[in-house]
Amino acid sequence: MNQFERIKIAKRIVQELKQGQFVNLGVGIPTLIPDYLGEKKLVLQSENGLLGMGPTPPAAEVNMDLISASKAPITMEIGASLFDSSNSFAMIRGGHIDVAVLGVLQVDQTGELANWAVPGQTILGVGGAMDLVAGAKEIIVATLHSSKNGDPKLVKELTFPSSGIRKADLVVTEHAVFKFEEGTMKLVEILSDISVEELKEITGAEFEYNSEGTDF
Amino acid sequence: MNQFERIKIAKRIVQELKQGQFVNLGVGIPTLIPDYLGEKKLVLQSENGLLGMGPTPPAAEVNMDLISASKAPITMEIGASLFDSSNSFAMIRGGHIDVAVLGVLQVDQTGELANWAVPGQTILGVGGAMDLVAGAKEIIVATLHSSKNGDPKLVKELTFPSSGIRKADLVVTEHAVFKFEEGTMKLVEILSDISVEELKEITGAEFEYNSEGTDF
Amino acid sequence: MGKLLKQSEFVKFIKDGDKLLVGGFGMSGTPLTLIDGIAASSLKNLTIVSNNLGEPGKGLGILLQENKLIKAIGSYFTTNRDAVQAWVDGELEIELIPQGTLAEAVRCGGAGIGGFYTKTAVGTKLAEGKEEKVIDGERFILEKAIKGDVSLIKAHIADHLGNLVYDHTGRNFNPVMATAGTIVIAEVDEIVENGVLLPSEIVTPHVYVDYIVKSNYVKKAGVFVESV
Amino acid sequence: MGKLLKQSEFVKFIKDGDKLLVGGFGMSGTPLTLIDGIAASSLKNLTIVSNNLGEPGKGLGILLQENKLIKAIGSYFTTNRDAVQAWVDGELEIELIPQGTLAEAVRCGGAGIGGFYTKTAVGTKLAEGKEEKVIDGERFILEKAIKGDVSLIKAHIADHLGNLVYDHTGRNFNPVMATAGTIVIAEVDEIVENGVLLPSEIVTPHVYVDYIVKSNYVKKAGVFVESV
Repeated sequence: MNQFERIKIAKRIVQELKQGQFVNLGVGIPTLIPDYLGEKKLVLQSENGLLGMGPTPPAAEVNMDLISASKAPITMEIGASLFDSSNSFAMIRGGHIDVAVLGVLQVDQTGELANWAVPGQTILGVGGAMDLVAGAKEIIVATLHSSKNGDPKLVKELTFPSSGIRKADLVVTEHAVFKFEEGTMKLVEILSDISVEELKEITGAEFEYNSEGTDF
Repeated sequence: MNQFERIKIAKRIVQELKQGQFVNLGVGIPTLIPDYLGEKKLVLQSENGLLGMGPTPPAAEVNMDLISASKAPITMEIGASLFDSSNSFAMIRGGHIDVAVLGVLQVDQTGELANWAVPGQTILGVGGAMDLVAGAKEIIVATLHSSKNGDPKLVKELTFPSSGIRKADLVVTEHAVFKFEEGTMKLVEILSDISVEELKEITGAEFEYNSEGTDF
Repeated sequence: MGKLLKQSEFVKFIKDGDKLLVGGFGMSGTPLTLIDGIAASSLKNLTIVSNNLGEPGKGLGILLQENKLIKAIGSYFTTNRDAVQAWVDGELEIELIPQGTLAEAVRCGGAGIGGFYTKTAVGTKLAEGKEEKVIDGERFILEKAIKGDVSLIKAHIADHLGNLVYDHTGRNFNPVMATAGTIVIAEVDEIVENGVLLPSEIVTPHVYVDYIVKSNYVKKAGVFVESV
Repeated sequence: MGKLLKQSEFVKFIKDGDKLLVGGFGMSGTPLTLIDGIAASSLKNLTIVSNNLGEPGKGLGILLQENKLIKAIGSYFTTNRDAVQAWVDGELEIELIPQGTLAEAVRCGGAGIGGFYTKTAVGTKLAEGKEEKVIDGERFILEKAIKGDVSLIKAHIADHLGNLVYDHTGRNFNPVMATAGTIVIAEVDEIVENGVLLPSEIVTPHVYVDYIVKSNYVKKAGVFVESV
């Protein structure tokens, strides 16, 4: 299984997050992040109307009207606040959330991402994906380097429907960290025992790197 | 003084209001209405953020952060609720207030009204006037029949700046009640010992009336 | 004056072909008792505006199973495979809107606003056919306000006037749905005397609420259980 | 991490020429301590977005007397004869907006919405130069969102995180102003421990609040009195 890689990605993203930041975590790998924060405290926003989301409660304390955007039972941290969906998305779209950590189907070499629809399949769900892409101050993409059938998820051009014109800032896979600057993808760090040449082979997107291969 | 006429107008408007209606009262004559409701209970909205406005408190209980849109100290009725200005005007503009009772500078014979600005003078205040005109389900105009210098306030055409394209439904003066229907002003009732001919003389607007002069 | 109705009574305020605005996120804050009432009625050809269509045979999914629906407007229908199938079979029209745009469009519907320019979905498939405008150098698309014939919402506590408060994230879409329906029916867990709810804690003022129906459901061990 | 500032400290977050969003309706919910702080500073050429400009020498009227302002955007300036005179003398630019449009424009500014179509003011002088659009047969005008450099708001109680609740109608424009400034400074009557304010009663979540300043004013016999 790839749970080891998924945790590795989550842990690496934790390094990017700063104490006290307001963060929205998408479904998939991003939901692993709270387990690896250590001493770091974030303020988690749940787009169904909560700022200050806490961990899963014991079974006896589950309230089906206190759930995450993934529809899982949650708790509230001290200082949490509740609001309706229009105010929640006003908060997201208005640029008040510091970081959105999102899973993707694809991200292209300019940072444009696709995370809601697969071409040729029924497209019946978008949820809050596009609002988060349009609104969060910083977008960090959490994704495995390749799809289940081995296709690169970091691509030259999106073949999946775009989630919006707003670009991601950073992408973290099990193999590497890349940042996007002015439409260019740059290798920041290699996370596995892979060479830059090998990384180029499994990455559809073109990326810049310095002589050591890292640390832009 | 014209306080007698003003009270007469307020009392007549009370007859138009129904038990339990959500009502916003403008400045001037409309603010007299609560004193003449008798057994009738209204739910008063104050556009600075309160539904369920109650009467003036005793001096010892005044809270300068519990005031009406006229900036006078008020109280809250049982069942009152508080909200911010954007939600207050969402309530007004969205058609949730049954009746707005408004003072005017002029109203024309189609029911279009002017209640915010005098031409040639500095125009530096509009407040919530235009929002109420645009949004209330029913608009009742409360006005003395003539201005201080004797000009008719019910006119053929507005010479003062309009408050919006939305027409009033009813106008009550010390002399008469008129309704507006499909752009026409119709005499509903005479309130003083004035003849229809005399009423026509002091009214700039043209109005229809039946053989008895009243009761359309 | 009383706003309290029995479950058997509220359906008469809905007509065939009506557009219903329904609160809820997943099963949370969903008016299950009102949905059951519609399922048991002869109503048909309804359009639903709601974030989801429940799950197969649960929540709004019941209305789909009972063939009450012709169209659904919302942000996420993928969790109900019945909805996906009905759409594939051409039996259900679907209009997909980003979740924040949906919430804002309904808020505008209740607030006398005709439409708004949002940056969400600019440059995507969901912006196709929508007017685009550049404001202060930024690209936006025009979204029209959404209104409905009847709003069906779920609150936690009502007073007899119809003032409402919600249970945690059960609030979600309910307060905005409450503003944009011509008739608004609220299912509630509990009804208290007037004056018990504080003016500062009321989320939905009673001006928005036409009728109240007591919920038949209670929460138990992480699910909603019918209590009668 | 602490958001609490002294009155002498907050002014450094404001620059000459800034656009300030200021809460309050008349004197109610007006950040009097913050206004005093600006009056005592060397700041100039400020633009104020606020419903009113206080009264002569009171509230925002102080900033006018101290020649701090070049422009005011709001709905009702007539209660401050100084503002009227400054406008007549060409010393103060004024932009008049209906009260509901002002509140909604600021809300949009904080909500990532570029503009909205409202029916308020259609066909009036205040619609001149504004785009008109017919939506579903009804006439609307386009109003652009309003944002500011710094928001100055007044709340009743804050916790140390910056969550806010308001005192009755002192709420007014404050919650929307809190969403639309790049930096948001809240003057408050009282500061309580985190967790004292209930999640369901918090009106302004702390994500919106950058700094907190304790108010120098108390309410006494129907007026606001400086307490120090």
